[in-house]
Amino acid sequence: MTFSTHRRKLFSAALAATLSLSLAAPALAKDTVKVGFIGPLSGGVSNMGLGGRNSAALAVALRNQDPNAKYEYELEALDDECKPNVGVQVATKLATNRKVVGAVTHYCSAVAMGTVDIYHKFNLPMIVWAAVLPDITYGNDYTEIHRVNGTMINQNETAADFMTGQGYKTWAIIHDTTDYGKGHNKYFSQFLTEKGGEILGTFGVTSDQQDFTAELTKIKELNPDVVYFGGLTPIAVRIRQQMDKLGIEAQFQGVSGIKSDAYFAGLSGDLAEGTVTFLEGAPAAKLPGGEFFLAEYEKANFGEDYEAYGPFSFAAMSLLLDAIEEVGPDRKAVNAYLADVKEHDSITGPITFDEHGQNTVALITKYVAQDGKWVVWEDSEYADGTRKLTGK
Amino acid sequence: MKDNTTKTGWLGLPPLVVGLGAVVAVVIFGWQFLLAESELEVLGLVALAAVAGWAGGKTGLTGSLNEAMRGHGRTMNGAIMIGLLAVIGLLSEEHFPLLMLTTMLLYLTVGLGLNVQFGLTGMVNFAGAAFFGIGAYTSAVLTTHSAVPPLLILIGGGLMAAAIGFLLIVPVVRTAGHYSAVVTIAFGVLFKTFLEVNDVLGGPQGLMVDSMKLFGWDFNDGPQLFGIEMSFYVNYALLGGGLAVLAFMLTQRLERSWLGLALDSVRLDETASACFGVNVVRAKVLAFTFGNILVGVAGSLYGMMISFIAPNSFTFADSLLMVSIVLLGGLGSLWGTAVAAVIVVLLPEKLQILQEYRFLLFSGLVIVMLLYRPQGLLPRGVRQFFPSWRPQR
Amino acid sequence: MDIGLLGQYLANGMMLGTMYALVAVGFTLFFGVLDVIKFSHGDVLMLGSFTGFTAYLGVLAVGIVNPWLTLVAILVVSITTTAALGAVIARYLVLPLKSAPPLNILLITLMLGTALREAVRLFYPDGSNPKAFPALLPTASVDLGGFALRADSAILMAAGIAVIIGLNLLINRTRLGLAIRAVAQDEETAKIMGINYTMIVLLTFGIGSGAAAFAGIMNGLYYNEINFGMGLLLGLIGFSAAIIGGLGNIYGAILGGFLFAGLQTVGAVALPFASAYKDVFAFGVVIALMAWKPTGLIAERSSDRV
Amino acid sequence: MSDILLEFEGLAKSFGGVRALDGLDMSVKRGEIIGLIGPNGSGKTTSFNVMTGVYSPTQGRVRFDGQDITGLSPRKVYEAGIARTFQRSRLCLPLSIFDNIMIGNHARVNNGLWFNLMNRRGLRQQVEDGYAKARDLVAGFSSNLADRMFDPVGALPMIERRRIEICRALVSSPKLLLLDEPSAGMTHDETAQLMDDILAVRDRMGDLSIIIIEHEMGVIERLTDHCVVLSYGKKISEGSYAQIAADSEVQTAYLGVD
Repeated sequence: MTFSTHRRKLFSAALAATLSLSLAAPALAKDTVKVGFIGPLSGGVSNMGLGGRNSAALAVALRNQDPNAKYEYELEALDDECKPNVGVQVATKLATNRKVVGAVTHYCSAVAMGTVDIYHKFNLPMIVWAAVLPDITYGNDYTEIHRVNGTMINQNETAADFMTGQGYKTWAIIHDTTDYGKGHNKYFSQFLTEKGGEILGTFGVTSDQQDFTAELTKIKELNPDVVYFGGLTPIAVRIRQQMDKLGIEAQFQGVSGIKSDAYFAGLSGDLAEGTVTFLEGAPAAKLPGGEFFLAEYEKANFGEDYEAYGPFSFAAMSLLLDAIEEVGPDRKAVNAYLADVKEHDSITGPITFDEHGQNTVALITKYVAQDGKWVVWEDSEYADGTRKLTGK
Repeated sequence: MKDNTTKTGWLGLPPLVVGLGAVVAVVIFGWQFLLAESELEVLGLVALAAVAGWAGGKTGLTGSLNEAMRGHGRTMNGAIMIGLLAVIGLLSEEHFPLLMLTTMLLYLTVGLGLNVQFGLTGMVNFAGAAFFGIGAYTSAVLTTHSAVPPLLILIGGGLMAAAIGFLLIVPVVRTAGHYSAVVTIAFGVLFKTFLEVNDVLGGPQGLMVDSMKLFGWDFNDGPQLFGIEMSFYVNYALLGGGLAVLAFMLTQRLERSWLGLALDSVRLDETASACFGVNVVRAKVLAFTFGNILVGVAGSLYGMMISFIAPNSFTFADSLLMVSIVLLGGLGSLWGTAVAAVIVVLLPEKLQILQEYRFLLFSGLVIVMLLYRPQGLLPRGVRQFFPSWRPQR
Repeated sequence: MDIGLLGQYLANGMMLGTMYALVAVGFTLFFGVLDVIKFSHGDVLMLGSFTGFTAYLGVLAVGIVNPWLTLVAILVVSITTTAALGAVIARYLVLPLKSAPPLNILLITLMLGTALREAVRLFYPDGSNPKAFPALLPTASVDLGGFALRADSAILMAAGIAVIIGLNLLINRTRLGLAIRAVAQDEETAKIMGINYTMIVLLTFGIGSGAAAFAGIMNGLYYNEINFGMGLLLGLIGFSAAIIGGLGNIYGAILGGFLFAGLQTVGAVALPFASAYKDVFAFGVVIALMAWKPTGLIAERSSDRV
Repeated sequence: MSDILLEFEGLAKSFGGVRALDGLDMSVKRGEIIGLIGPNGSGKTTSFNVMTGVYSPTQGRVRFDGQDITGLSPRKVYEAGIARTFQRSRLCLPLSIFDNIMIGNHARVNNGLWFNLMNRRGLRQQVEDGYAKARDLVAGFSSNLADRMFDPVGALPMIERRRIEICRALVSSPKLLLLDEPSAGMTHDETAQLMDDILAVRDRMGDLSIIIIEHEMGVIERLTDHCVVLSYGKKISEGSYAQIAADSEVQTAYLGVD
């Protein structure tokens, strides 16, 4: 079973699922049940989406190999391009397809904010695998919406706490103007002010802006200790690059949206070095089911890395399949089942949904860019003093 | 077309029989096409349509159809409308096919609007997606922040597009050819950028659009009929169909009037037109506004149906796709626009392989058309006021 | 605002202006010789930068590490390939439509631009993602009172201006330039004078496209990033710049390029709201200018014969 | 009602320093046929363009039928009663003969939006009236043409196109008809035929005045009452054909001294 690195959207994933099924399943004919996956399979953050897609496909493939499974599962993976309008289109496509019973969807919060209404309208049970904006679950009372990963609230609290702890005093904030970037700005500003940090200026930028010289020239004038960026990898790369061009010497701090290998691929030289960022949950290897997941992912021989949220995608898909196994392929029944998930075993640890369908993930991990890799802060040379963050 | 060539009709059948038969065939085909699931089925149907089109041209079916449209205009128009209703009825429980059908009907309306501007008057509007977006954003703002009744919102979307179009009137009318094209290109890009940076209208995040409520009835509740729950998209399909039919009728009447003649003459020779008393400025303002209203109304309904809009739905590439519809169908050819709307909207939806490649595919197709068949798939015939009218000599 | 900051803005504006002018000159050349708008110009630029990037990967694979050598290789490969592409476009898409309505050429090249853009997105390996363009120029910087002038920026700007001046000399001082101007002036007469019309047209398109490739490389070196969509906005800006200056006028194009960059920079600095409005502002001004002077600031020759 | 229909007074037009018209004085009486002659680039067509409002003059005045029409838009000039043909045929080739002629009738039909979109009955009446009018006009030139009213113009030979152009100009019953080189691109016989047509039209239309630009001296001799000779934008001679043919300055201008 191999995946081409080119974008074939739904085909490769669906194909993989069916292929593995035809190899493993005995003659016993089971009913086929369709489940969906949506994430950014193309565009600037596609490696995150592909990692999530592969992990979800892995969950489906493993279930299809299980002789005790009641159904054959077929995965329909769609590409939302991290654009809300495209997301709404593909979500509608999935939700209006009567054969689809449930879905694991969205890396980009901006997209998820647009699609939750669609899932609600068509009663399609969905589990968010990576989008972190609180409003996706807390902004509505829809019973269809669930999330296995944490929200950006805890992440920003830890971030503010950690950075002020490092002795930084002043910040300039840049954020993209989607709900995602605005959310980060809101929560980080709030926690930072509580912890005594000072915000010198806040700049909203669009999600496909290329030239940030105007904003950065103003920031240079403000001369902050830290430049905080609330947004996704592609823009983070540009901003980091242009900071250097303008000779801005400040610590660069990101959010979960830049914790991706693409950050290093995009930055030439040692510009990435020393960037800090924060992510909910623990690194895959340290998760309860981490070793199992890593081994299986390795075995499946995907072309791409599972990236930051792969384990969550795997956990969400497994949960959805558990639900279908339990109550049958019926949207309403699956919703009812998911409404009452408590201490459900998963590779990311036990999942418990609150009344908004939100899983509680308390743990936040701090990362620092070291030698072209994201390294857990505590294990890094920065923590033991071998290397120093900018301005320290 | 000469009178005497088609009197006998296809296979010796009277033109009206051929015409009605064709409508029934198209209805069945459309129904099956929209329902087709596997790529193979879709490809088969596409091949069937291509063969039918080719054979129709060879065996005189097309001529017979033309004769039917000309000699029995009213009956044929009625049959086509009933046919459209039949397709919607046959699909009444299917969400997604209805959504596609409605999208196609709305793009047809857009194509007709652009055809009045481009095909008749010669003013290319490269900001079609922007005017479409203006309609959609008008819906978004009015549905969430006011109690304006939905039908008025549709009209409001059209008027808003026309009003913003008025801002461009001076540069578009004063400039000619390339320059006027640039004005619309610049506006199209400006519009999208403006939406992205403007927080009030949701920024890059986009806006929710409330569903349509008509006479106290929520459009997003599926209507019940004889105990069957229909898809709520039936509502939108009916409204979209009504809109497309109305737009088609108005555009056709416009084309077949003194005003249509003025638009044609402005396109073909602006200076000469002015020398024969044609009010060139009025003609351009009329065409530009007429087109923008149609595009805006379609966008307005699209926004309500899709229920969520963002700047990325209204990019320059989308505008080019809209212009492609007009070019593929044939400049000034209204039925051509309808055929092209089906090809451009439905084909990529049905053939998922194409979805990814649709911009490439259609831009390539237009290049080939411009080089080898600039008059389009269904070229426009010689302009007529009353096709059925042949004066006594 | 202090002087250093002012200098920074000025440098930013100059940099943008040089790039825009390079694109605008291409538009103006095409319009000059053939009275056509080749709207795929921006995407040809994008293709130029991707060709350059591919050349870079190739050079890297061969094992050359000297940045100057790499740069020369990139420039040579990119400019020749793109110039050839420009000539091919002229030969197979533009010339065949010469007697068709002028709008058809605008349309066909618009569509070609989309096709190029989509082709790179779909068929270039991982083409939908931005590519990190290598920083090949020295990055040492001088700090002039809050204004960091980096060597790479200075070199890029100087090179850009040199190319513009070179193009200008080529058009105005050489035999080839004379032939180009003759064709631009009057096709029939030029043919009678024994000028190989088709050859001159193809050469002009080659030169214009080569200049675009140069601008593309410049853009890549400056932003250290290239992506499949970069050509659309640059093309549109270049076109607007050429229009503002009056199509067919090379000085007008240069003026237009710097004017547009100036508008954007002023928009970013002086406007009270987010600097993101700078493009909105700049295009708004372009539309207003068109309403005021429908044929550009430096008027194009009247072409409507009665 | 004055006897003079059209009057130029010191009419001048420059294009970026080139004086295409340089203080032209000229007058046309009602019912008169004037020949406007001169070498290429002497300002004949420019004078037509200035008269019809395509260009506005740099200096001078144009008076028509007791009204100052200087600088009016082409549409207003047309409504005042001046119609023209063009040197290079400017018909709308994809449109039918009928449609082309109806463009000339444009100012006389109801152009209201509501009328055109909603009142199909009223429109039908107007179209039928227009058809009757156009057909009569065309039949005056060629009965063959009158049977092909719904054929596109692009399919017709040059002489037929010229006739349609003249019909388009005449359909609004103008007071002054400007003909810009009607013989261009036609054979000798065709030209002669067209001249007969024009004279016939004039007989039918009563006091229609015509200004004709022509290189074909036979045409000028046969048609015109009076000739005006231009050179470098100035009038160098005027009078009957015999008079100007004998004028040495005219010969110099035509044959050239250089």
